[in-house]
Amino acid sequence: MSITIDRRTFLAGTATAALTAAWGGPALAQQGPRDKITVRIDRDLANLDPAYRTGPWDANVCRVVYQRLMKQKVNSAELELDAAEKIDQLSPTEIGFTLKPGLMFTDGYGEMTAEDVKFSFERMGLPPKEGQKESPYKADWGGLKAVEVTGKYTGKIVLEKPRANIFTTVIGDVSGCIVSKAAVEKLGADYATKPVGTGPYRLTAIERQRGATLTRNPAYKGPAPALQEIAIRFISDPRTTDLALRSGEIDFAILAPAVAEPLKSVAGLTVSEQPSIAYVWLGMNVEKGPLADLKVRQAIRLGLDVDQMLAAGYNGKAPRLNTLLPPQIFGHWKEAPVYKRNVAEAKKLLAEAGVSGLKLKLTILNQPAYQNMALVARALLAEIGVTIEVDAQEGGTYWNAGNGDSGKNLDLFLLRFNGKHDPNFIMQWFVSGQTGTWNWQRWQNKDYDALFAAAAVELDPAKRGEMVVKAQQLMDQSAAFVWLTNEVNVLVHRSWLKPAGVPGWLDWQYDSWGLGA
Amino acid sequence: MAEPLVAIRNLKLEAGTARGRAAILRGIDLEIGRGRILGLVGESGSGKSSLAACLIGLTPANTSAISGEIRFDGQNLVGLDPTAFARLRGRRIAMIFQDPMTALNPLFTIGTHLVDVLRHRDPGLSRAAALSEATAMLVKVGIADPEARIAAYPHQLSGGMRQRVMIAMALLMRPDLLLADEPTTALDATVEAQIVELLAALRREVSGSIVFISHHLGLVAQLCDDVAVMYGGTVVETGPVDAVLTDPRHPYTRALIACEIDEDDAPGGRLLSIPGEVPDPVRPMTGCIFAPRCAHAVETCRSEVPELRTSGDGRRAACLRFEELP
Amino acid sequence: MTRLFKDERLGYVASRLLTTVLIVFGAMVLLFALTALVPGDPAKSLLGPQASPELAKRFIAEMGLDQPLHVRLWRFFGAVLTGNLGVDVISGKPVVQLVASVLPYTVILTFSAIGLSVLIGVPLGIHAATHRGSASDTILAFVSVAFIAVPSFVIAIFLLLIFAIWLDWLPVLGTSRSGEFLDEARRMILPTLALAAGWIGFIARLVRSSMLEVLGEPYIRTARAYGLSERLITYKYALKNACIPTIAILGLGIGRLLGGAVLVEIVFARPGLGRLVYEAVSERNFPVVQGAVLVVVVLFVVVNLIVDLSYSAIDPRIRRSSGQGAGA
Amino acid sequence: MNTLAAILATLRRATGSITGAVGFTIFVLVILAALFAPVIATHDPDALDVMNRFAPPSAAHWLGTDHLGRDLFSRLIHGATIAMSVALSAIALALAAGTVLGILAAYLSDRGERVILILFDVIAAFPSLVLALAIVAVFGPSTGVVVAIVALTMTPHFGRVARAQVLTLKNAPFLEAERILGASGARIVFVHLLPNIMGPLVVLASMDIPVVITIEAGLSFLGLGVRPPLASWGTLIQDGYQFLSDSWIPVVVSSLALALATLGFTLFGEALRDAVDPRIGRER
Repeated sequence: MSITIDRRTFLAGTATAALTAAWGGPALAQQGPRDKITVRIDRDLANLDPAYRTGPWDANVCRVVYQRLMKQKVNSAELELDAAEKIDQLSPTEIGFTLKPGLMFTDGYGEMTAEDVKFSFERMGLPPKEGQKESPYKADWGGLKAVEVTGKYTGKIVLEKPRANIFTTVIGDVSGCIVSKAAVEKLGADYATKPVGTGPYRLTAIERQRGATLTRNPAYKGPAPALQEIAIRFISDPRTTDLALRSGEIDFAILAPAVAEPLKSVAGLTVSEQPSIAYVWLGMNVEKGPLADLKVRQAIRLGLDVDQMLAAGYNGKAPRLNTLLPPQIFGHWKEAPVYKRNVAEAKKLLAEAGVSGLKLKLTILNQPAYQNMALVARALLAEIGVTIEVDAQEGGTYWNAGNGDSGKNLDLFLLRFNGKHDPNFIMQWFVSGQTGTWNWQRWQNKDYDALFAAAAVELDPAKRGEMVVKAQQLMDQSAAFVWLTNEVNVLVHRSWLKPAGVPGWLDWQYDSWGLGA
Repeated sequence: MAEPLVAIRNLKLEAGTARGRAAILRGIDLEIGRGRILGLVGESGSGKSSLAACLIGLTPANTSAISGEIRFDGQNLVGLDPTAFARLRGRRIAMIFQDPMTALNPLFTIGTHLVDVLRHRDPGLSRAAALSEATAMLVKVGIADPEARIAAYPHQLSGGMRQRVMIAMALLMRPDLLLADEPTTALDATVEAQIVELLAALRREVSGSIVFISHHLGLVAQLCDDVAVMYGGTVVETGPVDAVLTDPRHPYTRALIACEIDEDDAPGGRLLSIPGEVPDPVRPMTGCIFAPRCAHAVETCRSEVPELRTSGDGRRAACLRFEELP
Repeated sequence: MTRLFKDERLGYVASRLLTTVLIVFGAMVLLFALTALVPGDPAKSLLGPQASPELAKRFIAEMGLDQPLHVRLWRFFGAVLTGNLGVDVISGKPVVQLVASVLPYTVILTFSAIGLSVLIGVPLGIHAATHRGSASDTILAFVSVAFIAVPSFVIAIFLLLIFAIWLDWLPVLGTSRSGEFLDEARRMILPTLALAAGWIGFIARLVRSSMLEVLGEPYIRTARAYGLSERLITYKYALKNACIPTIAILGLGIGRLLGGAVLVEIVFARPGLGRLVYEAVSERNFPVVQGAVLVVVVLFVVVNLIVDLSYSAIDPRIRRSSGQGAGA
Repeated sequence: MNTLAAILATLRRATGSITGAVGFTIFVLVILAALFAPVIATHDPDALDVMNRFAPPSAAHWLGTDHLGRDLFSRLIHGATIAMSVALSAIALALAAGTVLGILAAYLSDRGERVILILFDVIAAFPSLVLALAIVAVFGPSTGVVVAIVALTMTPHFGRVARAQVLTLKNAPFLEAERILGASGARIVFVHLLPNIMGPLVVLASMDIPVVITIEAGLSFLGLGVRPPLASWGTLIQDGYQFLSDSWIPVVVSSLALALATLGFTLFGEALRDAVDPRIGRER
C-alpha cells in the first residue's frame, strides 16, 4: 500500500477532507484534454509476464511494455514490423528475422538480442525446463521446433510443419512478446509484476485491486506515444464504472450496451459501438436424450427468435451472428442462413421426432446479458411446448460445466468465447478432441476435424477460405448451434480522447491512443 | 428554643405506580433542631427513606406530586429549582446511604470519589491539596494506611471500610444537615457497632444536625437526641429520645418497642408480632392510619384522622386516645 | 487449568489465549474441509481452457491434491504455521503477499467505521439517555433502528447517488489514483459512512440503554447527593460504566463490519479483503479464498481477544491482582 | 386455551408502544404478501414484455416495469415470499440444531460441553457474509445453499441461549421432583425443558429474521444467492442498480421494500423481546 498514515494524521485528514468536501471540493473532472488518463478494466491485472498472462487485461499491458517482431497497425489487424527490421519466410517451416539494433530494455537490462528472442519463444513453446511452470499459452506456439540464433540480431524460427496463422496469432500477437532473458532469470516469480521490455510504455506502479500505471518509456526508439501516463483502474462493477465516468474519475471504459446507452446524453463523453470478435451461441448437447435427435435440435433452432433474445441481452445493439466466424474474420461464411422463428414448423418437427412435454435445462453464466437472453429463450420455447429451467451459475461452476463426465449432463447452454483474427484459432474448440473440454456440444464430425487440420497448414488463402466455409456449413447442418451474436463493445470515453484498438476491441493499442482537438 | 434548622409542614409525596397513585408521605409535620441528631424510625415502607429523599431533593423518578413545605434555614426546599438544590447538596446537605457496596462507583478509586466531592465544595482546590485533606479525613474515620486505601477501588475494601469512606465523604463537606439512611443495616453486627461508635465519636466534627434513619430503636437510643416514629407515610410520635422510649404514648411506638425487645434484629424491620398488614399506600386514609392493626382502636379512630398533638414536654403524638390509654 | 496460575488474571488471559488458538485451529479445519469437498476437477477449473493433461497432472501433484486427506490437512497446518498460505493459482504469487497488499485497506476501513460510529453513536446515545422520552429521543429511536435495519450495500448505493452524483461533492471511487493522502481520505468518507451507518444506530441505542441502567445505580445517586454536576456525573461517572457493554459489542462489530465491507468494497471499487475473497470465489481461486478467509477469521478473533482483555483496563474488578484486597 | 391467551397477552403488550405497533403492522403486511403473493400480485412476476421496459408507474403496472418489462410490483410481492421462505426455513433449521446442541451441551460431560462451545465459537468466528462466500465458492450458489449457510451461522446463537436456559432450569425444584419420581430423560426434555426454553428462543428467532433477510439480500445482490428467474429483493436491487440510468424507480422501490421489511421485523422483534424478557439477546 502506498500510503502510510498514523491514527492522528488520519483523523485530522478525515476532518479536513470532510470540510473540503462540504465546501464543494476540488474540481474532479478537468474538462480539457489531458495527457494523463485513467482507463477502466473489468478484471484485475494479475500477471504481466506474457507467458503467464491471465487474459486480455494483462495482454493489453504486455502489448505496450514489450515489443514483438511484428505488431498490428493502428486500428487494424494487419501486421507491420516492430522490433524486427526484416522478416523472411525462408521455407514453409522456417522464418528468418533481423532485429533493429539499439532496442534497450528498461531498468538497465541492456540491448535486445536474438538470444532474448530465442529465450522468449522457447520458454513458451518448448516443454518447460525442470522447476519451471508450463505456459498456459504453450498451444499458441504449437509445432515450434527451435529458435536458432545466427548473429547478435539475427535468428531463425524453425517449425515442425507449416502453420498458416503463425504471424497473425503468434509472432505478431502477445505470445510473440520479447522479454529480457536476463531480467526473467534474475527476477523469477517477481517478473509477473515487474515486467522488463523495450516497448513504448513502462509499468511504473502496480497494486492488486487498484490497478497499474503505465508511463511513457523515454528509451523507446519508435514514435513517442501521445499520452504521458495511463492509469489502469480495476473496477468490476459496471454501475460504479458508469458513475465514475460521469463524475470524471475515469476517461475510458468498455461497457455493455444497456449500461452505455444512457451515457450518450452526458456532455463530454463519446459513446461508440464497435463490433466484437467474441462470439456467443446457444449450444446443444447432441448426446443428451432427445437432443440426440436432429429434428429436436432443428425444432429448438426454429423456436428461438435470435433478434428478440438480442433485444433483451444487448438492448438490440449487438449484431446478429449467423455462423461461427464473425464478418471481420477471414473465412466468414457470408451466405449462412438467417433462421426466422417458425413455431408451426418447430412443433411439426417435434411431433415428427415423437417428443412431447420436453423439459430441458439451460445452463448460463450469472451475468445480466445471459440471464436476460435465457429468460427470453425460456418464454419462446414454452410456446413450442419445451419447458426450460434456467440454471445460472457463477463463474467457477459454470466454466466447469462441460468438463469430463459432468459435460454429459448438459442440455442447452449459452457460451461466449473470445476470438482472434484467425479462423483456425476460433475453430479449434469444436473438434472431436475437445469433447469433454470446450466442445460442450459433444458434436464429433470427422469431416470437420479434417478440414480444420488441413486449413491449419494451408498457406494459400483462397484454398484455406474454402475449407473454413465448408467447416461452418457442417456446423450449420448439425443444428447443435444457434448462433446469437459476435457482441458489440461499446466504447465510452472523453470526447477529446482517441482510443485505438485492433478491430474487435479485445486488443487495445495504448501506444496509439491520441488526444483530439 | 431557637428556630429549628429544618421545619417540615404538611409534606405530601405521591408517586405513580402500576396500581395507581400511591401516597408515600401523607402530610408530615416535623422539626429538626440545630445541632441535634434526629432518629427516624419505622418499618420498611413507612416513608423514612422518602422523607430523606425529599430533604436532599432526590425523589424517585416516578414521583408525581409533592406539596407542603420544607423550610431549611428559612428557605423552602419544596419546588426549589434543581440547580439551586444541586448547589445545596454537597455544600450544606449530605447523605450516607444504606448499602456501601453499591453506593460507590466500582470503576473509580476512593481518591477520585473524595477529591471530586471536595472540589465540588471548593472548586479552587488543587488535586494535591484535596488528596491530603481526604487522607486526613480517612484517618479521622478510622481507616488505617490511608495512602494505600485512597488508590484502592471500592471492591478492594470491606463493607465497613466503605461505609467509613462514605462517612468521610460526608464529613469532608462539613454539611449543616447530614442524612444517614440506615448506614449500618447492610453490615454485620460487630462492624455495625464500630460504625455507630464512630458516628457518636464524630458528633463533634459535625457542626450541623444529623438525621439518622433506622428501624433499630437501640441504635437510635444510643445515638440520637430526638426521635420521630413513622408509620404509613405519617409521623405518629415525636419527642426527645429518652422520653419517647421510656414512656411511649402512641400504641404503634409501644408495639415497636415491644418488638425490639423480643427480637433484636428483625430482618428488614418487619413487625411480625403486630397482627395485620402494613397500610396500602394506594388506599386513601380515612381515619387513623394505624387503626386497622391497633388493639385500642374505637369507632372514631376509623373515621377521624388524628392530629399530631402535644403529649408532653417537647413531645407530640398522633393518637386520639393517648390520654385514655394505660 | 486456572489452578496452575497463582494470579487469577494471568489464568484468565491464559485460558482466553488457549480458546483463541483452539478457535483458529477449528476455523482452519473447517476451511480445509470446505476446499476438500470441492466438486469437479480443481485443476481444470483453475488452469483454464488451454490446460494440457500433463500440466493438470503436475498441478495436482504440486498442490498435493493427490495425497490422502489427513496428509493434506497436516501439510496445510504446517504451511499456515510457517506463514505460508499457499500460492495464488492465477498470478502465481504467494497468497500471503496478496492478502498483505489489500489488508491495510480493509483494516483502515473497518476501524474508521468503528471509530466514526463511536464518535457519533456515543454522544447520540448519551443525549437520548439524558433526555429520555423527549422528541429527540423518540426520533433517534426510529432513526437508529432504521439505520440498523437497512443493509450497508443499500446505504452505499444511496450515498453514492446522493453525494457523488446528485450533489457531486465526493468522488465515486473508493481509492485514489495517486495514493495522495488527502485525496485518499476524501475517498474514504462515503465507504466509511456506508459501513458505519448501522453501527452508529446500534451504538447509540446500546449507549442509551446502558446509560439508563447506570443512571439508576445507587452510586449515581451518591454522586448526586454530593451535589456533583450532572455533567460530571454523566460524562465521568456514568459514561465509564456504560462503556463496558459498548466495548464488548465492538468486538462483535468488527465481524459484522468485515462482512459488510465485502459489499461496500465492491460498490466503491475499493481494494480490500472482502473484495479479494469475492473475486477469488468467482474465479474459484481456492488458495486465495482459503487464505484470505483465514486471515479475516484471525483478525476477527484477535480483535475480540484484545477487546476481552481490554475490559480489565477499564473495569478494575477484573483487574484483580493479589495482595491488594484488604478487610476492614 | 392457556398458551393462546398468554401469547395474545404478550402480543398486546408488544404492540402497546408506537414502535411495536408499527413493527407489528409491517410484520403482518409482509407475512400476508408472502403468503398470498399469487393473489396480490397483479401480474406473473416472470412474464416478459421486452418492448415495454422501464414503463413508468401506471394503472396497469403500479410501480412500472423493470429492464425486461416485468411488473415491478408483482416482483416485489413475490420477493416477500422468497425472503420469508428463506428466512423461516433457515431460522427453523438453526433453531432446531441450536436447541439440540444447546441441550446436549448443558447435559454432556465437561469435555463434551467444551467441544460444543468451541464449535460454536469456531462458526461464530467467521463473519457471516465471509463464511457464505467461502461456502458458495465450494458448492456454487443456490437457494438451498443460502438457507444452509444462514442456518449454520445462526446455530451458535440459538445454541448458546438454549444452553443457558437449560442450565438455569436444570436444577429447578420441579425437575428435581420429576427426576426423583423416575421420569425418563425424554419426558423431562420434551415435556418440561422444551416448553420452558422455547419462549426466549422464539423471540430470538423473530429478532433474527431481519438479519437473515439482510444476508440473503446481500448474497443475491452479489449474484451468489437466489437464482433467476426467482426474484429476491437483493436481486431486484442489483437489477435496478445496474439499470439506474434508465430508471431510478426499480432500485429505490426495491431498496425501500427491503428496508421497510427489515425495519418492521426489527421493531416488532424488539417489542416482543421487551414484552417477554428484556434481557434476551441484548448482545446483538
